[in-house]
Amino acid sequence: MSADYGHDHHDDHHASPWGPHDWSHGAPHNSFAPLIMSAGFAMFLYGFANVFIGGEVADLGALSGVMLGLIIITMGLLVWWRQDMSADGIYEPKATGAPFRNIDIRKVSMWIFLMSEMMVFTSLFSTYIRYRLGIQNCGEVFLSGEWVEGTSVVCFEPAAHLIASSWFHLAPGAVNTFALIISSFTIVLALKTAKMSDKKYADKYEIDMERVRTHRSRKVAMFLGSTLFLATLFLTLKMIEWFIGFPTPGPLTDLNHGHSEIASLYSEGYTIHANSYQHYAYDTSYHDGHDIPHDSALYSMMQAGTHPGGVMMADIRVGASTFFVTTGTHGVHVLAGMIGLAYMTLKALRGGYGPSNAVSIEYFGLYWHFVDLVWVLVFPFFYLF
Amino acid sequence: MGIASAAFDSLWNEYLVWSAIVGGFTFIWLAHHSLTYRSKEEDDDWVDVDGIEVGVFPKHNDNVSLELAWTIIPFILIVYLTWISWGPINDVWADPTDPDSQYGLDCTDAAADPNKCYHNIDITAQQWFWSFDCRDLGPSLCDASQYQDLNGTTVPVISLKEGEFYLANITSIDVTHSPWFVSFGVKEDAVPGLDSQVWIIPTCDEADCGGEEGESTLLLCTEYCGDDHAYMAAVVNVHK
Amino acid sequence: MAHYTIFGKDPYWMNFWGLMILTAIEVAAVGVELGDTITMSILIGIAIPKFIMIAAIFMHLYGDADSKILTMTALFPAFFIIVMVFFIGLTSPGSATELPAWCRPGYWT
Amino acid sequence: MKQNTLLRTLVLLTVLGLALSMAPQADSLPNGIIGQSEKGCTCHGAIPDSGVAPSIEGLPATFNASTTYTLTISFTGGPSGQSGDPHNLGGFNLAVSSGILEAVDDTVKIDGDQATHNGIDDDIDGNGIQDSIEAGGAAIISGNDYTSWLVNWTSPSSGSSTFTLAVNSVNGDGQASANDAWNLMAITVAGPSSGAAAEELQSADPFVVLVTLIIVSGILLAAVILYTFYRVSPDGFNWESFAPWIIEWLTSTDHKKVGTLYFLAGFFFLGVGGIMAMLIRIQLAVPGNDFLTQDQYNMFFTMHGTTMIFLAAMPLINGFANWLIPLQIGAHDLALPRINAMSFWLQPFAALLIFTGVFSGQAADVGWTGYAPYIVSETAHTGTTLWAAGQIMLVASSTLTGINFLATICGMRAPGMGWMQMPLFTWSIFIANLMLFLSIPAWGVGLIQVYLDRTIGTAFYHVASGGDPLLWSHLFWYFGHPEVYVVIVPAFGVISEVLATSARRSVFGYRSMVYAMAGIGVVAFIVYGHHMFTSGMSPTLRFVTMLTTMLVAVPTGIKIFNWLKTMHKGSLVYRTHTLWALGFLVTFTLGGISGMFFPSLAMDTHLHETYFVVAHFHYVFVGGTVFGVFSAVYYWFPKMSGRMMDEKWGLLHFLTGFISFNGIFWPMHKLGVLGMARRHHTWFITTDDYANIPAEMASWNLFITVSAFLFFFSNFILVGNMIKTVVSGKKAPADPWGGWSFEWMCASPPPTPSFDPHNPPVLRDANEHIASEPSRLGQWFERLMMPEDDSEVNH
Repeated sequence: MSADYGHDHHDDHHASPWGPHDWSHGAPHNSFAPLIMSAGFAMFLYGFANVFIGGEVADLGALSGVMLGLIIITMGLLVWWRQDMSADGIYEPKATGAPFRNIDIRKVSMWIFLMSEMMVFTSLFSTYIRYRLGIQNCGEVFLSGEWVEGTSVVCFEPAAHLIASSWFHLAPGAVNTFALIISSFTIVLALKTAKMSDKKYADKYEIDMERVRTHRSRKVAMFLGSTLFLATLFLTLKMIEWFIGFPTPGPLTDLNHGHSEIASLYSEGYTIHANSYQHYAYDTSYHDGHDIPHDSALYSMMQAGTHPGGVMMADIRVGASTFFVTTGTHGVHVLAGMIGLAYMTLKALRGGYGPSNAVSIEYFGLYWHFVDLVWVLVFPFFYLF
Repeated sequence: MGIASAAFDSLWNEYLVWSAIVGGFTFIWLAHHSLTYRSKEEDDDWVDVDGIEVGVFPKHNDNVSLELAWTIIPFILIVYLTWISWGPINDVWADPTDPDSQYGLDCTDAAADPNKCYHNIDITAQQWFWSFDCRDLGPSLCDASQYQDLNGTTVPVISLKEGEFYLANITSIDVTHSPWFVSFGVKEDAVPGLDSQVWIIPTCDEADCGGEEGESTLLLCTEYCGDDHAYMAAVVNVHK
Repeated sequence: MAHYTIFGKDPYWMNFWGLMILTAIEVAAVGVELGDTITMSILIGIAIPKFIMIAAIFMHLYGDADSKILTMTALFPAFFIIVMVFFIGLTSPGSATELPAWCRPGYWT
Repeated sequence: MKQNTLLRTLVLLTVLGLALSMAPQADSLPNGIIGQSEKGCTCHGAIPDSGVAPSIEGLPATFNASTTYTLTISFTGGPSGQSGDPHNLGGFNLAVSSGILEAVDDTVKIDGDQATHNGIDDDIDGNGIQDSIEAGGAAIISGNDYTSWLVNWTSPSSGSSTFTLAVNSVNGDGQASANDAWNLMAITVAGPSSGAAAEELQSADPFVVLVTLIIVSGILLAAVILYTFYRVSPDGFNWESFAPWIIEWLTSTDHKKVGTLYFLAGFFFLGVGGIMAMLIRIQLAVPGNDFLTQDQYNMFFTMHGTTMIFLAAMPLINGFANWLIPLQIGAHDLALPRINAMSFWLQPFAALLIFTGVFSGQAADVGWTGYAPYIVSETAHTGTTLWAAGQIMLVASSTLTGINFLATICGMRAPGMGWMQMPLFTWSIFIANLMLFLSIPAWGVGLIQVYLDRTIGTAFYHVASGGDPLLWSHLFWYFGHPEVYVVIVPAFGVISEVLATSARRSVFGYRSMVYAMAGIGVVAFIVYGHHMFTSGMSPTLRFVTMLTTMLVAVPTGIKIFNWLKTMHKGSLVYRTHTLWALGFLVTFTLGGISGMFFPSLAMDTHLHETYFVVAHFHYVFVGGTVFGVFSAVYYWFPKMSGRMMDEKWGLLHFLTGFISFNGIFWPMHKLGVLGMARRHHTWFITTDDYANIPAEMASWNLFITVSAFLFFFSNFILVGNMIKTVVSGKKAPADPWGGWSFEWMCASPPPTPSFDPHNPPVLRDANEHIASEPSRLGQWFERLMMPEDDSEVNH
């Protein structure tokens, strides 16, 4: 075997580390993207650690570091995408050996990546299970009567207790569930549209062969754009649910127990700093005490006069942290998906997707469906129960 | 020579013997092969047993019975070692409510056998100080009122009586610490928010045991807890 | 890509409607007072088919030539997930003296 | 076009430079190199509040020699106290650079060159009990209750003196709260001019030593890079040819170039970690030493562990993996070359974050394990936060590396190379990456929890709110135990290759070697509880992991015996790499045997967190991983550089290194058993009052320190050898040692791409029958794994 194959196709073209790239010669040999993006991540984490210290805003000026970090990451991403924009599916290496023979290496890599994502969410769920089972539930503490008004008790308050208590609180989460499922569907439709052979496509939409390319571009971009829109909706609703709240005017006010807005979790006091959280259900005078089950210890204590009743205050920081960080990690995954979708929509608009490289949509879709799958678990465990 | 607790010493000696056997076996083998099977580069009289060639996966060189042998024999050895390590578990982690354990029941319990019962004491850790509480034990059983200078640091002194059993209830008020009774070979982390327990069976050498103070031994912190971690010590006096 | 149909229809559409219906049931189950146990069993009972439907049809773990091996890949971390949930999720700190009886040598003799 | 690229490169470098110039901001954090006592108390917010104005009255403009001045320290501003309750109003800390401080009344205490208020947590009579506890609830004098204090200062005979004053202004509720504030001032007062006064000889600040040495190493590294450039293009030593050359290195996605970058980073940090180890050993050389302060010592052992494992061992292993995996399996590159470059570049930037604390004088001081809740206790300590941030980036890097190598090894093997025909080094990297890849997310999540706890204030490890410190230990060790196998298993692969090649045999029991490694990979995940036998973990889990941990000995034993049997009837060719491999067998066996002491519970309660543990894990990390890496360097360096290394220097390196290594760590076993605890700033030998810590400890520790220095300097022989080889080594043939795997097939150094992707090499197998006759189990497995019809996969 000769070692003299150094002058094959790889060295024929001038490799630009900034892109664009000619993929018919294989993958890019040089790229500034890794260097730039790594610097950006470091900058971001550094700035963030200076802005917030120990739960307080220490130095707002360091926000410039956070922004600079984000800008540098974006620069790196742009370089990466500039090189990728021209990927047309001609270069798509396939696995050669068992067990993945003839499967695209990109697809194998994506599934391997999803394995680690599974472990990420397993870790978060393990944290949740450990705390949920290991710390006494606030409802139980309330009914046990082992608290006095004015002193905070440590207990685990699932967000679901607040969220699932009212249809209005549940609304953003429920809409989000549907949004993610629909977005999973639209991305499959994008794949299906891009994958169809030109002939089949022309037959299906009854157009001329030469119009297939532009027609298809618009259609794929539309489906990808819808996915992007739904993802944006998801995060918007998440912000509404966490921080902003939503007005419930007119007849909705009556349905909402007389409140003119859906309070956000933040304004309800369900935050990571909540060390004296109060909830209307933890008030013995709520509904004149009729809500306290008669078989509870609290009820007998109050009947016997050994418990004065009142409002229970709870330190729920651990429960709130698990809720916000787990759903937040999921939200960050949605955000990452949105960034990818923005690029793909742009590429689709420029006619970048056809049958030869539709698999790119499929492989991104694997990630997107995985994010949906995680939500299928997060939703019942954090929002409903 | 006794190093720490009786359980530790017996295990330690047994393990040392097995370590010597396994290590000796391996090293003799290693020495023999690396000397015997040297290549004599000048005379090329070595048979090219496996015919190694670039680009060819070489001929298998295996022997299933040998490989099974050094799977099964070490396995038997570790089963044995597990067995002997399991035995003392009731010494180090005995259940305080089990009247049949060697420690019996709490001495304040009416049902306890006075010849075989244990005393509760409390150990509270904080950065970077130990606090002992003898509860209502008399000074002959437990005394924690003294302090003494240990290499420039004032540390608490706890006096315990040889031959008695103590159950130390450990907790911490800030970060994780761990009291290590160096001479008794026990430690258990003092974790904030958790009440854990450790058995202490004070022992002392005959020679040092007399006198008022008895034998002085050390208690060190063995879970890293910040700046003065190394100076977070205590003196444990054992008397008859 | 799917090469099969569900009840003669496009599998993606059928899957989509199935998921929408299941989610609607899920939300409704919480709205109606059924008691914790029943609600929980309904939630788990619905999460599992939803999970399978997304994985099998949207993620092409059913019906493609490479579905089998990729399903194996997806299930590969199962062991490690179970270990983590059991070791981290389902244990809680305790004092060593609380060692259960079956871990003690005396129990077996 | 080219100028354009240049211009853009300059712009990029400027932007990067700007980004990095943010780094010195670390100095603007509350305390620079001096230490945190200036804050007086750590609980009053992270940054100085300009609303608080500290003042010192009674200072002259220039002081007279040896005169006593009475200074009044006070402050204005800050939160108003609780009405009618003059309690806990404030505090101060005054540090002087020269002169003597004395207290005027009970409200002030003096500690060396610092004066501070007497807090309720204090102990005036020095009996070791806090006064507040002694008083049993009765009111005691507390300097906390005042807003001004008096101290006497006796000036020195000459020079000038700097007064650094920190004051706390608090609202008096006795709790740390948001409106508590503090501020800092410094004033320098000159003394009588005395021209001929001798400069006081200052002892070197170890931190300055460390930082200087790091910077010097960096400059040396840069010089080496420049020299290399000069060597490759002696005619064009100018910017026009340097820029494309350096850009090629900065942007390359070629597995060999990225591998070389990994080596550069790995060896650099091996040196930095080594320097820290030396400083630690100086501190521990004699009893009661104070060469390092407690704080510095804690930072040093933290950074030493972190650097050695994550910034030295892992990059070195990744360097070999990058270089050799494609070469060994006959692939032209890795599966995802750009992702590969990404996983490399995350590392230096992560290192920058981790080391930010070193340069600001406030590095992480939490131990490489970073146990909760200590790791979240001092949130103002930015070094620890950035340590967590850097580790998060390393987690990302390892995840990307994992995807890459798993995909490459699964999918890019040359024709004819089934799973059971892969070289053992490839197998070891496969198993190691699988373990790392599946375990590191747990730690990543733990780190994110810690990072968020320290920044935005989530409460995962906030004990008062019910947080569980053991959750961190679990998440950490779920990753941490597989991690220690991640760094040792590649060394197994190296030794398998080196011993077999050197003995001119094929490795004994290839299949049992593979099964043993796979067994280690699985068992790694269920044994981690043995790190937590005394930590308050669930007792049932302690028992279960005791049983599983014992199991680890079996596959490890199989491997050692197989290596020994490989030499049987062989023809052992003694080269430096052979020597290191044999040395590995010795030290790793010893480390393995001492490891067997830990799962035995009654022994672990004594041995946990002692120098016995330190000895054990250095025997497997250094005696295992590092010796494996050395062996691999001597074995594959000719392949990578195209030049043969000097065997005489190699022999010298081995002899000095092996002997001094054992000199360092063998005595540590004894120290641990006798009662020397790990992570202790110092140790004391005592008279026979304390029978446990005998006087011979001092001799042993000094011996260890001397050995450590010998070991440290012996490794310069390796560095020298490498430089000498690159400069003037003999040209290496394609297969200098007579190995069989593909890397020996291509030239030394290999061309790019390493193999022609359209015409890959084909592996032949001397055991034809195995490939053609899979067993029943193999057939079943094959049916399960293979698509029924290959062509269908293409849709």
